Order: sequence, then C-alpha cells, then structure tokens
Amino acid sequence: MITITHYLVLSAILFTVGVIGVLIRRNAIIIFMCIELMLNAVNLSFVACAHYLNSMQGQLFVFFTMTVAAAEAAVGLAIIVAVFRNKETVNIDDINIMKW
Amino acid sequence: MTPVSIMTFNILSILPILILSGFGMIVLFVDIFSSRRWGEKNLLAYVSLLGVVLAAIFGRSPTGTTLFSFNETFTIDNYSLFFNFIFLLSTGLTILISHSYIRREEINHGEYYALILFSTIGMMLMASGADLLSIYIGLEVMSVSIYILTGFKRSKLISNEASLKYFLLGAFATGFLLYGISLIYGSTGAINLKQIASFIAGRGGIPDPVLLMGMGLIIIGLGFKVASVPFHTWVPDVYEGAPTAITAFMSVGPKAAGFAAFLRIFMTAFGSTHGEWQKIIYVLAILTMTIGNVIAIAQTNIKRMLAYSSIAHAGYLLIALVAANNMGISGTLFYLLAYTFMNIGAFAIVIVLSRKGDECLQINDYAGLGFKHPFLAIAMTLFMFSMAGVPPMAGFVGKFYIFSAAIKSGYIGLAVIGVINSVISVYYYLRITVIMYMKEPTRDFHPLTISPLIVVAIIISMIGTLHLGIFPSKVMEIAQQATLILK
Amino acid sequence: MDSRKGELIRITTLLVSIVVFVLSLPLYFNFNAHAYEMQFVEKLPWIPSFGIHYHVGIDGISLFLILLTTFLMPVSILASWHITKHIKEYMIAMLVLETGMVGVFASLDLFLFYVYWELMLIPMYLLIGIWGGPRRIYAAVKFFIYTMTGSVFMLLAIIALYFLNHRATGEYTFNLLEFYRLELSFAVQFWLFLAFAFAFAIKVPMFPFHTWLPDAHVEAPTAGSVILAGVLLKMGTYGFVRFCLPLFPEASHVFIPVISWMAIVGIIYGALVSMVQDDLKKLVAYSSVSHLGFVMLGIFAFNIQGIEGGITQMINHGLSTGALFLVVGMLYERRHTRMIADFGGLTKRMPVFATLFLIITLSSIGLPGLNGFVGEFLILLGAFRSRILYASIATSGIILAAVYMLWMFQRVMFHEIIHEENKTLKDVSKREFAILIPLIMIIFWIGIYPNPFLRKMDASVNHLLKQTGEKAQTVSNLQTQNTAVIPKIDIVSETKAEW
Amino acid sequence: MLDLVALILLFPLIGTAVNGLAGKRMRKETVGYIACGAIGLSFLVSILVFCGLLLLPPEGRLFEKHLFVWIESGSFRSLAALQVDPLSTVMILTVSGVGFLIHVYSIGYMHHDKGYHRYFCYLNLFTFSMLLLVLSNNFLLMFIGWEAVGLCSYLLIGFWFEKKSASNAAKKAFVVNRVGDFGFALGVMLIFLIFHSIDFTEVFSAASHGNFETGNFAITMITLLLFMGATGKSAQIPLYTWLPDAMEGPTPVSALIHAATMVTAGVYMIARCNVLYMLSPFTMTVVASIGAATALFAASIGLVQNDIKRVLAYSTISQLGYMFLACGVGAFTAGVFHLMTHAFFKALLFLGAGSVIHALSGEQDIRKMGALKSHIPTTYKTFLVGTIAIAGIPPFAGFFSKDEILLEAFVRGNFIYWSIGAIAALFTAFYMFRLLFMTFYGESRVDHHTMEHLHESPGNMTLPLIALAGLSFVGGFLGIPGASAINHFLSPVFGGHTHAEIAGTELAGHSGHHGAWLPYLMMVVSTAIAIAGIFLAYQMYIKKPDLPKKLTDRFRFIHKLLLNKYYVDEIYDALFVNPTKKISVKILWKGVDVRIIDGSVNGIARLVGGLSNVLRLLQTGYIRNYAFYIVVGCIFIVVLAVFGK
Repeated sequence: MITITHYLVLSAILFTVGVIGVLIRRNAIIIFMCIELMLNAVNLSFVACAHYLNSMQGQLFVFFTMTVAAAEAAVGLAIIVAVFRNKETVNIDDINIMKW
Repeated sequence: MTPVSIMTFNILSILPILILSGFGMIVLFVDIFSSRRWGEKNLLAYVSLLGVVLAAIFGRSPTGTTLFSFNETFTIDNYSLFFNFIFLLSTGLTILISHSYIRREEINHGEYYALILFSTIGMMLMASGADLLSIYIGLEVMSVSIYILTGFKRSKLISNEASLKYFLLGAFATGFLLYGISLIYGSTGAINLKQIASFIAGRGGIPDPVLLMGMGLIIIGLGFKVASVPFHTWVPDVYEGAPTAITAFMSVGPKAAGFAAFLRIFMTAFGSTHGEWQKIIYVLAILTMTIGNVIAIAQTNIKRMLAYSSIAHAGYLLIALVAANNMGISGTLFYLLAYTFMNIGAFAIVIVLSRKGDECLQINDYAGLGFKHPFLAIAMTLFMFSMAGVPPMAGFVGKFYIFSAAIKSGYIGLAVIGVINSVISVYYYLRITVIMYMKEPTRDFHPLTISPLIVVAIIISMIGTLHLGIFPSKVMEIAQQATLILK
Repeated sequence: MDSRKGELIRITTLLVSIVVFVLSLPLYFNFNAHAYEMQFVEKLPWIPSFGIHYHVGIDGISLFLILLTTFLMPVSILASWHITKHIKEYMIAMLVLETGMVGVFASLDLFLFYVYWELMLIPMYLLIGIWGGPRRIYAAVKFFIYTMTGSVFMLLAIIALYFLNHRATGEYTFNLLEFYRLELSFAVQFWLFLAFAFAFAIKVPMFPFHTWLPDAHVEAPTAGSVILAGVLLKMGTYGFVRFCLPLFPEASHVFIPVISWMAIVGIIYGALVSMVQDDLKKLVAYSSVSHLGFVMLGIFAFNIQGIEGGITQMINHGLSTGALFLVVGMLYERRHTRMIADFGGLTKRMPVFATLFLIITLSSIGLPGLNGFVGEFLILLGAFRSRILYASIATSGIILAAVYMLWMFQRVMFHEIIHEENKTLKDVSKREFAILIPLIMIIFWIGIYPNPFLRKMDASVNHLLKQTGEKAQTVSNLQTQNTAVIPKIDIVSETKAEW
Repeated sequence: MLDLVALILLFPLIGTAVNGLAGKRMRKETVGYIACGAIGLSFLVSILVFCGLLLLPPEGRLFEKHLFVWIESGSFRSLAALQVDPLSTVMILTVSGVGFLIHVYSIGYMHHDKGYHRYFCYLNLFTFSMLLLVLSNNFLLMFIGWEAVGLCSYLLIGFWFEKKSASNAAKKAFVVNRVGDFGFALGVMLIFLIFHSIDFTEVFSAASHGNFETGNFAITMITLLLFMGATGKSAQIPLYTWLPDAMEGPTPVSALIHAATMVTAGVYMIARCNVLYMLSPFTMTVVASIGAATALFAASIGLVQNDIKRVLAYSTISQLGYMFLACGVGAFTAGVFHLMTHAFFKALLFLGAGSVIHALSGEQDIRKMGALKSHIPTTYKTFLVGTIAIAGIPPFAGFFSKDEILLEAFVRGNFIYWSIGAIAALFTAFYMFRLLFMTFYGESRVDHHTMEHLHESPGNMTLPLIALAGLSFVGGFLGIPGASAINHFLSPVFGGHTHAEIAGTELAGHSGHHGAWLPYLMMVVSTAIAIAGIFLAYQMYIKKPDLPKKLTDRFRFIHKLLLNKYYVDEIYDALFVNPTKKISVKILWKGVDVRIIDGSVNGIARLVGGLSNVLRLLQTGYIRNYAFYIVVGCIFIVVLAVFGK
C-alpha cells in the first residue's frame, strides 16, 4: 500500500537531490534544472497532500507553480544566454567578478 | 473535493493593480511605435509615472474598510494600503531617478518601465495576499521582473553576473518557500492564512513538527527576499551589479514587500505560535544586524556599502517582528516608509554623481563634494544621518519605534544589541560625510548634468526624511490603524 | 566667496546670537526664585500617538546653563572672526548647535530631550571635522561615536521609563515631571540609572570615559572648544542632576561610592595628566576632566552645598575653561602652534594679554574672590559633609590645579623670549579684548557676589533634594540588601505590557 | 569711627585698581603717590579705628561691620563682614604702618624699573589682601585674604619674570602655600561640620562655652589642619622651602612678605583661634615642637649662608618658629608681640639690605662686600639697630619679645623648648652679627667697578629706614614685663589665657619651684646668650678672619650640609616632585591614558574593523557558496523550529 508518507518521503528525497545538485554542480543550466527538480518535488508533495486531504487547493497550487516555473525558465535561460554571450561560459565558478 | 466556486470580486480592490497592468501594457505598446531618435522614449517615464499616480489615487478609495476578493485570497485593508503606498512611492521615485540614468546608460528600452510596473504589481499582491498562493504569485511576479531588470545592462558582464546570481539563488530560495507552503498545506489542509490560524487554534495552539518545519522553510524564502543573514549573500553582489536605479528600487520595494508578507503570514496565520518562531527570528535579527553592520565598515564601494546597510536595516526590522506587538508592526511600516525615502534619496545622489563609463562608485570619489556641490552633499548627509538614526531625521524615529516595541515586549537584550549595532553603523555612515566634507577632493568633479526629475526625487526624499523625523505623528497614526487588521 | 559677503554673514550671526542672549535675559530677571516648579513652561502636542510633547520650561538648575549658553555663543562667534573657510556653513553649524544646547537644558519631555541631545552632535561633529586641526577627522568621529554609544543606552532607558510609567499610571507620556512621581523598584532603578549614567558619564566626561575629550579639544577650532568645554560637557552633569538623581534616588544613593571615586580619580588623574602635557589645549582639556570631577563629587554629595556648588561650578567651568580656550586660540592665531615649548616670555610683548590670561588662570585654579572658588568650596564642603574621606582626597586637587596651571602659565608667559617669532607678537586687539572682558567681569562677579546666583537655585535644589531624599527613604531598606550583589531583574515582567 | 573700617580695605583696593588699569599711562610719580597715599590713608584710618576701639570698654572691644552676604547655601553662610577687635587692630596697624613705609621706600628702590606701575599695583593688592585677612570675621573670608597674599607673593616674587629662577620661585611659593591651604580649607570645612558656622564669634563662643572637652578629637583635627595652613603661609617645617627662594623678588617685597604681611598670617590665625587651640593640648605640643624645631633648624642654616637676603630669610623662618613656639605653649600675646616687633626690625633689616644692594648695584653676596660702614652711613646705622634688635640686646624691641617667648617656653613648656630657643637665639645673634661684620666691617671685597657707583640711597629710602629703626628701638616698650601695654590690650581676645592671669595664677604656682626671680634671671641669661653670639661673631669675623676657613675645613661635612640647607629641596624634589612628574608622564599619561584607556577604546574600534575584514571574506562571490549558506541556514532553522524547545 502506498501511503501519503511514501509520497512525501519521495518528495523530500527529490527535493534533497535538487538541493544537493545546486550545491555541487557548476554548470548554470544544470543548477537551474536542479532547481526545477526541487520545484517538482514540491509539486509532488502538493498533489499528494491534496489527494490525501481531499482538497482542490493543492492541485491548484501545482498549476500555478508550473506556470511560474515556466516563466522562470524563460527568464533564467535568457539570463544564462546573456552571460554566455559576454563571457562564453556557463560555469558558475568563472562568474565571480563581485565578491567581498 | 471542495467545489471551486465562481469567484466574486470587488473591482475596486484590484483597481490599482489593473491600472498598473494597463499602463505596463501601454508602455510596451508605446515603446514599439516610438523611435529612439526623436526622444519619444523619454515620454515613457511620464506615462509610467502617470500610471503610478493614478494607481495611488484610485488605491486610496476604500480606506478604512476591509475588502476581500477572489474567494478571500485577496484583501484590501489599511495594512495593504499602507504598503501599496510604500510600493507606489518607491516605484514613482525609482522612475524619477531612472529617467536620465537609463538614457545615459543606453538601456532606454520601454520594457524597463513596464517591468518596474509589473514588479510593483507583484509587491501589491504580496501585501494584499490573504492566502499563501497569492502571496507566492506576487512574490514571483515581483522577482521575475527584477531578475530581468538586474540584468538590464545586457552588454555589461557585471550586470549579467548579478542577474544570474540573483536568479539562481532566488529560484533556489523560492524552492524552499514552496516546500514550506506544501508542508503547511499538508499539515493544516489550508493555504488561506485565516484558515491556517483557525486550524492551529483548533489544535490548542500546539503546532506539529511538520507545520513547524514548514514555517521554518517559509522564513527562509521570505528571509531571502528581505535579505536576512544567512540568506543575504546575494544582496551585495546584486546591488553592485544591477543598474543603480534598480538597486535603489530593489533595496526598498521588494524588501518592503517581503516584510509585508512576512508580517501578514506570521501575525495572521502563526500568531498563536509566536513562541515557536520568535526564537528563530531573534537569532536571525541579531545575526542580520551585526553581520550587515560589521561588514559594511570595510566596504569601499558605495553601492556595496549601502547593500550591507540594507541588510543591517533588515535586521532592525526583524527586531520588530520578534516583538510582534502592534507597536512593532506599525513601527515596521513606519520604518519601511522612512527607509524608502532615505535609501532612494541616497541612491539618487549616487546616480547624479555617476556618468557613463565612470560610475564614481568608490566612496573616496566623494571627497570634497561637500563644498563643490553643497546641495547634493547636504542631501546625502541628511540621508546618512537618517540611516544612522540621528534625530531629527526619519531613521531615528523609526529606530525609536522599533526599539520601543522590543522593550515593550520585554526583549531588552535584543534592543541593547540593536542600539550597539546602530552605533557601529554610525561609523560607516559618518565616513561618507567625513569624506564629503573633510577630505580634499582627489579628482575633478565633471560638470554634472542633473535632470530635473532626479532633483524632484531628491527633494521629495529630503522632505520625506525630515517630515517623518520631525512630524511623524500623522504617519504613525495611519500605521497604527493599519496594524489593527492583523490581529 | 568675497570678503564682504563673509563679513555680512559674520555680523548677521553675531547679531542673531546677541539678540538671543538679550532675549534670554528676561528669564533671569523674571525668574521667581521662590518657586521650585518649572517656569516659563510651554507645552504643545508634538507626536500625540506616543504622548510626546514639545514641553519646555526652566527651573533654577537649568536657568543658568541656558544663560551660559546664550552668553558664550556671541563670544565664540566673535572668536571665530578669523574663520574664512566656508564661513556660511560654519555659522549655520554654530546656530544649530545653540538650538540644540538650549533645547537640551530646557526640555521637559524626555523624547524631546533626547532629540536635542543627539541633534547637537551633528553641528559639533562638523565643526571639529571641517574646521579642526590636522587629526580632526579622527577626533570628530571619535567624539560622535563615543557620545552616541552612551546615549543609545539612555534612549533605551527612556523607552523603558515610558512603559513603566504607562504600567503605573496607564498614561503614555514622556513627561519628565510625570516620571518624577514614579515609584520604581530598586532593581529597575539600578539598571536605568546605569544606562543614564553611562551616557552622562561619557559626556561629562568622567574617568575613564574621558579620552575623547582631549582629542576633540585639540582638534576643534577655538569656538568649538569653547562651546565644547563651556556647554556640551555641562550636559552630562546637568543630566545627572536633572534625571539620574530625581528619577532613581535609591540607585543614586547606592552609586555614591562608585561615582564619587570616579570623580575623585578624575580630579587627581586629570590634574596629573594635565600637568605633563606639552600641548596647551590638551592641558586645558585634561584640566576639564579634573574640574568636572569636582562637579560630580558635589552632585553626589546629596546636600544643598554640594549640588549648588556643583551647579555653580558648571557655570564657572564654562566661563573659565571657555576663556582659557579663547586665550589659547588667540595664541594659536598668532603663532599657529599650541606647543608650550614654542612660547615663553610673552608677558613682555603682550602685557594686557598677560593680565587677562592670568586672571583666567587664577579663576581656573579656584582663587578665592574669583568664580572658581565659590563652586569648588561649596562642592568640597558638601562632599565633606557627606563623606569626609572623599572631600579630603579631592581637596588635594586644588594643590594640583595650582601646579599645572601655574606651571603652564610660567612656561608660556614668563622667562626670556627664546623664539624669534615671539618677539614680534602683538598684544590683544580690540576684538579680542571685547571677547575676554565680559567673561572676566562675570568671573569677578561670581567670585565676589555669587549670592544672586545661588539664591535663584535654592528652591529648585531644595526640591531636588526633597525628591531624592523622600523617595530614597521609602525604599531605603532595599539599599542595604542590594549593595552587595548586582540586582537581578526580571526585565520581561517589569516592562512587559499587554499587546 | 569704627564704621570707617571698610575704608581700610577700600583705599588699597582703589590704589590697585587705578594703578592696574591706568598706571601705564600715568607718570611714575603719580603712580607712586597713589600707591603710597592709598596705604597711608589706610594707616590713618587704622589709627582712627584703633582710637575708636580704645574708647570702648575693654570687654566690649568687638565691632563687626557687615558688608554683604558673600556665599550662602543652605545652612552654610559666609558673610563679607569685618571684625575689629584688639588683635585685628594690632595687625592692621602693623600691616598698614610697616606697609606704608615699605611703599615709600619702594618709590626710590624701584624707580628705574620698567614695571613700576605693575609693581605698585601688586604691592597695594598685597597690603589689601593682608588687611582683609586680618579684618575678616569668618574663616572663609579670611581664606580669601589667605590665598590672595599667596597670589600676591606669586606675582611679586615673580616680578622679574624673565628670570627663570624668579618665576620658579614664584610658582614654588604659590604651590607650597597651596599645600598648606589644602589643610586650611579642610579645617574650615571641619569647623562648619562641627560648629555649623564659620563665623569667628560663633565658633569661638561655642568652643569656649564648654561644649567640647579638652582634647576633643574633632577640635584636634581642626586645629591641626589649620596649623597645616599656617606652616605653609608662615614657612614652618615642613613647608618653609618657598621662603628662601622668595628672595628672587625685589627686596622691598621681601620686606613686605617677611615683615608685615604673608608670613605673619599663620601666627595671626593661630592667635585668632586660640580658643580652639587651647582645647587641644596635642596640637599645642605639635605647634610648639614645630616652632622650636623650625627656629633651630632655620637658624643653623642661617649660620653659613652668604647671600645677604638669604641670611635674613632664614632668620625670618627662625623668628617665626619662635612665634609658633610661643603660641604652642599658650603664650599668644608673646607670639603676637614678637610678630609686631619682628615686623619692625625685619622690615628694617630687609630694607637696609635693599639699600646695601642698591648701593652695590645689585650685589647680594656678602663675600663681595665689606667695609661699607663709611660709604653708606645711614644704612649702616639703621641696619645696626635692626641687628641689635633681632639679636636681643636690651632695650631694643627684639629683646623684650624674644625674652618673653623664652620665659613662657620655660614656664609653660619645658626645658627642652627653652634650650632649643636659647640655642637658636645664640645662633641668631651670631649669624646676624656675622652678616653685619662681613657687610660693613673688615676689608672691602667690593670690586672696582661697583665701587665707583657706590652711593648712599636717596631720602625716600633712608627715611623709612630711620622710621623703622626708631620703631625697632621703642617697639619693645609696649611689652615691658609687668607693665605690658600690649598684654593688657590683647587680653579680651586671649580671654582666660592672658599673660596677666598667668602672672597672677600659674606663675604663682610655678614660683613655688622657681621663685619670683625667674623672669629676671631669664632676662640676664638671654642677654648673656646674645652677647655670647655677638662675641663669637666678633672673634671670627673681625679678630681672626682666617678662623672661619679653618672651621669650615675642619667640619666640612656639617658646613656643606648647612650650606645646602640640609638638602631639603633636593629631598623634596626626589620624593615628591620628580616621582609625580615621572608617574604622570610615564604611567598615567602614556600608560593608563594612551595605552590602556584610549587603547581599549580604539582597540574596540580596531576589533570591529578587523572583524569586518574577516567576515567580508565569507562573501566569496561563488554562487555555490551562497547556496551552501542558505542550506546551512535552512538546517539551522529547521532544527531550531522542530527541536528547539
């Protein structure tokens, strides 16, 4: 029997994977994808809860999250492209003019 | 399954948002049909300014009453009106200081103003949101617009870098916020703030661990927006890299919006679990003030210094959140308004002194300004003393308000740390005046081309700073009324 | 800026300050010496939502400090005649400073008081920082931050009083006169006293919080030094009299040994360090530490002689030390140095100056018949009545005062002229004479006939003593319990109010 | 007539003011006339006041003139009020009289000085201060005069301020006096604490009405503290060191300081407070011992000094020691009497010395004098009178007063006091005649250049000398044993402790042991001692001029010790002055102030600055670091939220 707990644990694992990905990867696009993974982990948790609670609001939330994520993706990729055009790299360790 | 009912909404409640959206579209359209050669794009500033003014005028109408719209996901009350005023003010001032700046920096695109207007809409949504969803959407609308604005100087690597940093970290933090929301939703079955509150009250005010965890994650998401340590790290870099006018905008609008959401969520939804979250905020407040102020001392770039100062100010505001009494909330409102004036004023001066290709951002570049451009120097001095919390400037009254709130709730230790920090901050604020008045100029000041709009912005900021410092009473009363809604 | 415009600015400012002085005179003549209540009170709502009023008034304690301020102002403006750099800004700063100073002495609303207290930091800071000497930036910043450090704690204490008062009376107000009626527990008094005393002790400055003073004095322009020594330092001592004593009587009593010993150490230490300075301004600055030690000792004698002496000594110090700084400034204008070793034998070239300088020096030493003595003696008498030991040690300060002042005077004014530059010095000009003569006349007046001054203080000081005494008695048994251990205070329960 | 008493003070004050403010623009003669006239008028009024007092019955001879309330605070009140009684009358007569003569003398002596008007201004102020001191009716007003004479001595000793030694001496005088004043001030405070008043009449009547038992601790403290003031002002051990240095001033100033004003203040004060002192046997012992010790100590130094003024200075200290000895044994009248006669002859001697110095164009070393007798005859004759008077040869003034003191020391004190006094008397006679012989007799050691300018002083200098010589001769008759006018006159002040009563009662008790012949025996003995001293001096400096040299070689150590004044100045420097300076510079200023206090103030600032530079390194600029901080914060918050109960 797959209970709500399983979903939530899976969601937590996915989220953690996303977080770790953000921490250890260098490529900006991959980092962004890890963030997307985090968002989707959250979506999973929302849907699971909505189902469990018999509530529509969670489902609704997921739609908004996806929309927002899409918008973010558009903007984010554009930014990465802009960086790439000036610097010709998407390695975040090379993007380090401003510090201290 | 709860049926999704047809939404009922009061058009008045979203009128300012509609106006701003409309003007955002208009700006975009006008932009398409205007050519740079004829200077028609200069009109865009006036168009957007008109939008802001109209939004402010129409936003005022339902004062005193509380309106709910969209199935109680959106509310207009004194609280959100006060914040709307702050947002519109900061937007208006930003447009005033942007006008000449973006022309000089050759980023005079119509999208600039449109994005500012859209991000203002986001802020308003955050302040007016009555459930977590609308707050989240507001936050994203605001953030995404600002991600773009930060990178608006496309050809400048520094701007790209700031934008990328802000975007990646912002999205990352949003992930935490969302996860927090989902946990709260899972734990309480609600995303409406009032329902969450009643759910917790139903449990006798004793929250379960999942709820607490969700609360913690929300603190991260919002803490990121208000620049609280340790989620502040983006602030100096992004402030430095962004176009200065946008830095000014970012330092006041989104911060205010962050606090608006912070206060509303924690006072309305988690008000009864104050004991649980105050200790977290307590630690964050101390860290934020101290780290912001201490690191600011070593800065040589004025934008970075103001960035750290902005972090420190967030720390003071968190004190008010810890205190969590009506005085603290109205103090926050007051403080944010005062902060809007003094911070945008300061950045306006920075913009005036910069020129294309040479932004004049080193603090030492200000040497000798005091007697070369007395008006600018006096204005800058005023803003610095105000931020340092010296009477009779607005910053003092704000700090006084917040420390009063802390003492009222018995957080003497926090107040003591707060005032010590405010002494530390005096050092770097004073340094600006020292350099302006007491050092010989190290370089020539090029003849400044000061556009009248930016002068208007500076004068408004000065008047605001002084007025709130000397006659704060009226605004205080409004702020106090605004807080009543949260309890 | 052309010189005519500068001259106009100077004269205008001078006239303004003189008018202010003349306007302040009726305060003295119309002052009712038999009433202890505040007089010339004005009370207007300012920030009603916090219960803050523009509430000013004077009594016998603040009367003379206000007069001192308005009197020293034209004098210092006259002493600033040589300022040519940014004359307009300079004069603006001076007048803002005056506003702040008078405001501090007249405020009866603690919020208003604090605003003025901080407000006058800015012009003083600018005066030191822009028109000061070579290390002016260091001195100015140190002055500002040091003073601010103290005062922020006072701000917290003021806020705490505000809530305590609300808890006791249900009224939100910053009215000092209301606060006087509060019955605070000893523990609360203890901490609030500390917060206030810290701010004031820095301002006075009491040993060991005095190190900002020599720096500030050395770097400040002449007028800045005069105002700093003449008025600003008095704010600290005035604060003790106006706030610490009547608001926290039991705590004040408990702190008598601490404050007294700090004062005594200040007296002796200030004198000894002053003795060996080679910079004239530093010497006078350290002598201020010593003099204000006397004032503090007198205030904490808790009897009428001590406090009246203390107030008199505040005035005296303002006059004498102010005059000393003026004199040093005159020397500096001539020679552009303040090192004692660069002078010597000036009496020969500047006999009139020598006479005036000598009178001022003697006034500072506390020669009977001049003003300094009246204050010092009353202070010591008061201290002697309360604690013989303190007074006995402190009295040795009068020996040291003679040593450091006369040694300085000797090295500057006596001997042969050894430096070539000193052989062509000019005696005092008419303007300089006009600066010093009013001061010297008052020095003699207070020395010979101080009674009019003392009488105007009587009622207020008696009332103050009654306040401290009566309130102290009510909780006097607490004293004995609490002297040994620092009281632990449940701050939350003491101040926490309903949401 | 008594109402005029304020005028006594007013005239010198006017003189001071006029000369001080306008003196520079006036002719020298005018300045001199104004100054002398002021003091002269003051003297005349003093005589009137004296007559007025005489008209009153002896027990009612107390008059107070209230001028205004000076300081009033709470129960403390100090009036500006003057008190006329026999003691103050004796003092004002002496002060204004001798002061007047000195003023007249100064006209000639200071004629060539550039600071003429300044000098007279100070001189008038000096006299004013002293008159205020003796006329005041309470301790605090007295303290004004007390300090003001210190100030005037400062001004006058440092009159030639270009001379480093002069200004040093001036400062020393003021500071040493301040040390004494420290005690005096404390004494006044203690008086107020005990008596709740500082008026002489109230304090003394409270003290004499038996409220305090003899030996009362508070009274002892009061009297000791006051005495401390007296040691400073009247140059007693241990605070006498300023007086010899005070010779740096113009000679008439020395005369004024040593004779009429300043140094006598201490004796006057103790005499004034006799009621208190009589209540404290311990203090009396201290006073007497210090007086006796000072008398001997200073006299021994005087034996070998070579500066004409220095010899006189040490003789003054020694004579003051006598006065304190007298007061210490309770013979206040004798003390005051000696004070008066001493004023005459010491003024005479100093002015005479001044005349000598004037004649020798400023030479002060007696080794460079000799055989001046015929060159400056008037000076010589008057100086001889003074010398005889101080040596104590009857019937000159010094004899009577000194003899009375020795007698009292023996009768009321003990043999030791007497013998010390006697030895000091021997020394006095010796060194004074040594001075006389070396100056006026023997072979001339004056160099040629000076010799050419050698001249007798002008009339306005010799006339005062003659007048003082006359006073030194007749002054003693005021106090002839058995028929002492001064005893009689002063008896109301010294109440139950007058000489007359002693003669009647106590002496009667003593006479059981010693018999009524004692006073006469004493006279003979003291005369013999004086003659012995003179004889010794004659032997050494006239008969066998090589003897002193031999003795010096023989007792090299003692001679050196005496010549260097027992190294007291050096000891004081090593004990107090230098350590204080060193501690102040090295420890307090450079150490505590700069290093510790300012060091920690700046240290905190530096610490914050350093912290700033460290913490900013956290801001690495790497996104992954920033993300890492967020995660750390997240873990922290979640832990705190969930588990932080």
